Amino acid sequence: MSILIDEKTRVVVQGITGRDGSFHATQMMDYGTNVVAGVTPGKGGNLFADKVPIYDSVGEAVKEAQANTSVIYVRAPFAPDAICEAADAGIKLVVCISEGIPVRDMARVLPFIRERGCRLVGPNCPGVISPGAKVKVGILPASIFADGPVGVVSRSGTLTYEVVFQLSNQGLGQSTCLGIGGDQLIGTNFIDALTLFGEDPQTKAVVLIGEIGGTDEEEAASFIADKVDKPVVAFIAGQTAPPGKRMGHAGAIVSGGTGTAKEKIAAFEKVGVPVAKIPSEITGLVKKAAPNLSP
Amino acid sequence: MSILIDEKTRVVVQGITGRDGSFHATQMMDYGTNVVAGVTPGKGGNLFADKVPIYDSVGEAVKEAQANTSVIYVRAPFAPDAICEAADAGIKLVVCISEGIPVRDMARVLPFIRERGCRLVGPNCPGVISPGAKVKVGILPASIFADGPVGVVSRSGTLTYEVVFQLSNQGLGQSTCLGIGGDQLIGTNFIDALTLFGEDPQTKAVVLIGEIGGTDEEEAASFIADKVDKPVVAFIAGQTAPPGKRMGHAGAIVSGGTGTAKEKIAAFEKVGVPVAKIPSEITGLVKKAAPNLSP
Amino acid sequence: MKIHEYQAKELFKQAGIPVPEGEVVETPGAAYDAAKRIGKPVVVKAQVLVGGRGKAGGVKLAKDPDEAKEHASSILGMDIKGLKVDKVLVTEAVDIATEIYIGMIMDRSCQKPLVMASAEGGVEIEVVAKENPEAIMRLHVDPLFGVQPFQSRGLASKLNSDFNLVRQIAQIIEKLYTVYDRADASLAEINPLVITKDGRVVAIDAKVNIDDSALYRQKKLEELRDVSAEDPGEVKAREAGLSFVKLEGNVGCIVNGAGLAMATMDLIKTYGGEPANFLDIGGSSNPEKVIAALEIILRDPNVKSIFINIFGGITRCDDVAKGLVTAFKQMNLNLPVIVRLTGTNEDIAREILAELNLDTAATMDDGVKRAIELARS
Amino acid sequence: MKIHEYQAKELFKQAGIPVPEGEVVETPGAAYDAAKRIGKPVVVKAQVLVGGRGKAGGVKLAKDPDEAKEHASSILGMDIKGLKVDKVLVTEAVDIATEIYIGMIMDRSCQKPLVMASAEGGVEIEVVAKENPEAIMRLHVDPLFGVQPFQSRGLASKLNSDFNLVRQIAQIIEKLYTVYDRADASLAEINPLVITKDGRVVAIDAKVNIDDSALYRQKKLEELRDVSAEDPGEVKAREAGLSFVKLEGNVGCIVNGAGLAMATMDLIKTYGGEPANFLDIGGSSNPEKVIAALEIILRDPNVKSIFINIFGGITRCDDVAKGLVTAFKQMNLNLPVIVRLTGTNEDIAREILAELNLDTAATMDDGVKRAIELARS
Repeated sequence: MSILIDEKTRVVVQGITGRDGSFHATQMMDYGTNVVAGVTPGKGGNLFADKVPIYDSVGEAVKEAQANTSVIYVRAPFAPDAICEAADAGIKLVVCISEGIPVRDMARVLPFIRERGCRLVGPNCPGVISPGAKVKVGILPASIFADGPVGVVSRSGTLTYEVVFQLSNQGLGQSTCLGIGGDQLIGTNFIDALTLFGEDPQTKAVVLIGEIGGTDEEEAASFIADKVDKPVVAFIAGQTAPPGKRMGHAGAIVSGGTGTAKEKIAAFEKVGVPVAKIPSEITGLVKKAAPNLSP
Repeated sequence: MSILIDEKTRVVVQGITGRDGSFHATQMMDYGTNVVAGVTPGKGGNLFADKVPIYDSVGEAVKEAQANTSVIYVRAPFAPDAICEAADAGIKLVVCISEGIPVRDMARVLPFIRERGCRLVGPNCPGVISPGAKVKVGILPASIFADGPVGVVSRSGTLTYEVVFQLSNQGLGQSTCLGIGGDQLIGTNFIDALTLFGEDPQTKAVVLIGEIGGTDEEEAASFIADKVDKPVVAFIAGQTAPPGKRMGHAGAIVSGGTGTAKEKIAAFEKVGVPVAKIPSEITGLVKKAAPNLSP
Repeated sequence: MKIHEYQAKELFKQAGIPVPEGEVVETPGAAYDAAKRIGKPVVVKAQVLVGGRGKAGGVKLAKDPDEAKEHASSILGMDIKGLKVDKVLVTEAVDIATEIYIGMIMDRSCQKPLVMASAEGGVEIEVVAKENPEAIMRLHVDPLFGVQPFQSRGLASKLNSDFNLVRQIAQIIEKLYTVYDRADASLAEINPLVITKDGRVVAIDAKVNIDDSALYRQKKLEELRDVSAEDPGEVKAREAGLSFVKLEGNVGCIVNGAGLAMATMDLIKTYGGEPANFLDIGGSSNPEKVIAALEIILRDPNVKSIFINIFGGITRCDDVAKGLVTAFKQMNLNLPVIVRLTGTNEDIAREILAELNLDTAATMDDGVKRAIELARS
Repeated sequence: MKIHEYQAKELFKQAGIPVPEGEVVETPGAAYDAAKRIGKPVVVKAQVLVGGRGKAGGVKLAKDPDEAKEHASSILGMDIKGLKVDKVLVTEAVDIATEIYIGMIMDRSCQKPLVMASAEGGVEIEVVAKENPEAIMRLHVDPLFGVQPFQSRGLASKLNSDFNLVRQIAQIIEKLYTVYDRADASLAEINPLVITKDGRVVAIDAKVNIDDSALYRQKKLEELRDVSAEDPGEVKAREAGLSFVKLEGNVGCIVNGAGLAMATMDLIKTYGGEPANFLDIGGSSNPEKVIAALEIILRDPNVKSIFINIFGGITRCDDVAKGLVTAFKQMNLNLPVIVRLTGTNEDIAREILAELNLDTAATMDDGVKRAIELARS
């Protein structure tokens, strides 16, 4: 089992004819993902890679190809509309890779899609991968993942790969790995991911990789204390980040004195969630917190 | 019994220090309405008529005076905000008398208040009166009403009084009389009123006074056919109105070939609702449709 | 409030909707000059605030300035449905490949703005709606979020299959919505929106009506009001704060309340008469309003009798009667007037009115019958 | 992106928020002239894109033009938290009765704009938030519907009891929200908003930060960017499409990915070193970016060693290695560099890098330790 995506996932790639969209559509298909359609307005009627039909709209992709999941690779100015289009067409899971969407747009998009019962992962995220089902929706490098019992949720990209690489090398495969994105406003947060991992029978332990900015980690810590039975191990990046400076991710900023790594680490430790001081400690902490997982 | 308002109704008058607000606040209180508060921003701390406290905001009126119903007499440019304020303060029934609110404003106000579980009657309406409970919220002339079994719902003001005057004179009192307003976008329509009258034990028959413009009457006719067991008698004003001309009420206009009196009358007749040709026929049709009501 | 085509096109231009080059002129000579400046075949179009000008001969193609002058001289001064043409728009003629319809109104049932579009432009949308309803595409718009690009693209792609044109049409839909929304419009319509033979998309007609209730905050648009193109009675009524619509009959009526006024008109018709107008004087007993109302009605030479129908509610009948007495004393009426006052204090009112020697009636029905009788005699 | 106080006040003025008269000048002589034109006591305020200028002596009251000149000459050229002052705002001094705080940000948890207000203005809102949180009033705004008059009135009435002032404050809140919304601001703040002794409400300070992601559509605001007031390394990084933040340490680092870059900095600190920077080169293996990154780091004389930490995922390690080789061949580096490449094809990558004779490390931990060691030697 896995969360969010599995064998029933039928992916439509929004922006499939673009550089990133076409590259990653191929990567996803090579891994095993069922990419059933692509969308590029004005390019409808063509085939991608000689087999995947391209449509002008997500509506057609849903109707003609029964797409149920969308992944978005269009440039930031067009991404909010792409998200809304997918939600309006009845897509229930949208994964938005696009980076650099203005906050003002996301504040408008999120209520629009929620009204339509649509879940967004991202934006500015690497996507979702479920190694057991051989399905990935996004840009994560499939080769480093292995099937297994650890759920991984993270605000980061390469830092996640670093951690997953160590987990896989130490025999700790992943149920699903989910990048929730580095922006200020995101569709799926830590609590959402923890809820899903909590309900997933394959997942026996969760690795949570947070970073400075916002209070999502603090809220996750309270939620873990109240609602999560499975062991969780955390890591927070940005302990040395100066206040008021954006550290790459739009959401990675300590402002108004909130969002520091110190507060986040304290919040987890207060509820008994072990926090790795450095990334290479994570694997050991997982094995300690969930000893029965050791291979 | 009655619909919408009864002995538990605690009214806050928005715009109580204005000419219309102060006059009608007195009229409502004279009739027996429990006017518990007034609101005029900047005039808070004073008393109206030496007894009703005036507040700066509806929030205070709800908190301090337990108001649960609001009636609005402020001028059109300020009325949309007044409606939103009442809904946001937790008022569940707002009666808006104000005339001349732009359609664009109402299209924005209606979703705002519905999200907050608030019902609006009007705008541009005479309000609501329940003679049995001796409560009126609005500007209807109390003296012509009598307690009784007939529910009256109308898009008009004086035409309603004309009909009620005849009903009362013929011994047919009213459970509740409700003016839903003459604008294009209104908070409570005929179907809402028919639903409430349907559930009200006192109401044994309903008089529905429609007019040209829109399709509210046509939708009411279908609703009556499907869901209303009580006898309904209808009248439609504006049979001689030329197309494309606004007949006083912002909503009374035949445009694009829809909203004619002819279509509305046909819709009612098709489902067996008797339609009075002239106002003076209404009382007779009610007695015929509900013979057990005759005094 | 209605505005002229050339004014609506100005709004379009400001919003970035392509319109053909054009000038509005008031003389045949100016039409000649305009056509010359444009330097291409032109269309000379009557500017009147009423539909059907094409059928009435108010729109004509001119291949050169001389012909433009000729057409302008025949169209200027023309009477179209009772309105005199005193302006024509001289505008570049475009090579039409396809005509599309796009219009926006408020959908009263859904309580949301509605965009309607049809691949059959240039014909009356009401006719399409009746004869071929599935030819009209509909898009409901969230009034706060506005038309989203994916929505306009989706609608446009049902109107055309060439993506280059779809993109242009989609942008025009978004811009027209901006016009509709910012102008507090009750209608914003392009009929037809034309695809030219050289692949451009151009609005060759434009119609924008403004919500009267919003004029208080649309001062710039209210300045576009062309009083000379409206019915003078309606202009006067608006100035007096009355609601008036001129009709073709001979029984004038003055009523308090719009619903009662409509019912009164209907009753006149039911009893075999013809109402001369709709007139709602509102809830006030102010003699000024009665005087204004009488003056407006008296402008119409068809009117043979006047029926005053007042239901006294909050405004008591005796107050209304006093107002009528004051008003009538100031007027010099040669027409028969029948007054019917019902409601609070109607007995006192009748006594007050006795001094005027007016015909009074106890009910609407009696009053209407009597007014018809007097109009015939 | 940050803009200067005088620029933010210009936005305020356009939106109708009252600001005191003022001029921005770059010389003491111009400050004299400005003070003379204003003709009242003035405040001379350093224009720097950093907080705390008051404490640093960058804000001074001048009773006449001579004093304004004097203050300007002491403030211009001043160093405030590493930034040189090259502009001062000379602005009318107002008689302050009360100071209020109003600020707007995006509430990340609620995902809605948040208006914060406090009757204690003129102090740092973070301090108020920590020491007296209930002194801050909060209003969440529907991003589509905006701040409604009843909401701004409600908030304003908690800040003052005089209704005349409440009305003014409420309007300023609405207008500030308009600025915030239209400018794609990440922060719009008036601190303090002043009630003057003669009953006016005036914004005597102004702070507006713009969402960097929105600059593509905020061209006019981007033109306000004062490159001279920013860290030169950060300016260069932005131009090269890199994400860079200067720090105070001596171990430079170049990393792919923001999270990994932060974790690398943290690791340097954990092992007893001090990171010199945050630098994310993104997902590309483009040698141009590596060169730009190295050049930016080399500007900082504190840097004693450089750690390049790349996790190769979709971008394979061998491609990254080739990029590094190309880059290093073009550069003349005098500093020790440690490279760590992990992930897809890392073995091939190590072979490729061998030709450069670079220090390589197998893990982040090893690489960091070695970089610290080299920085010390």
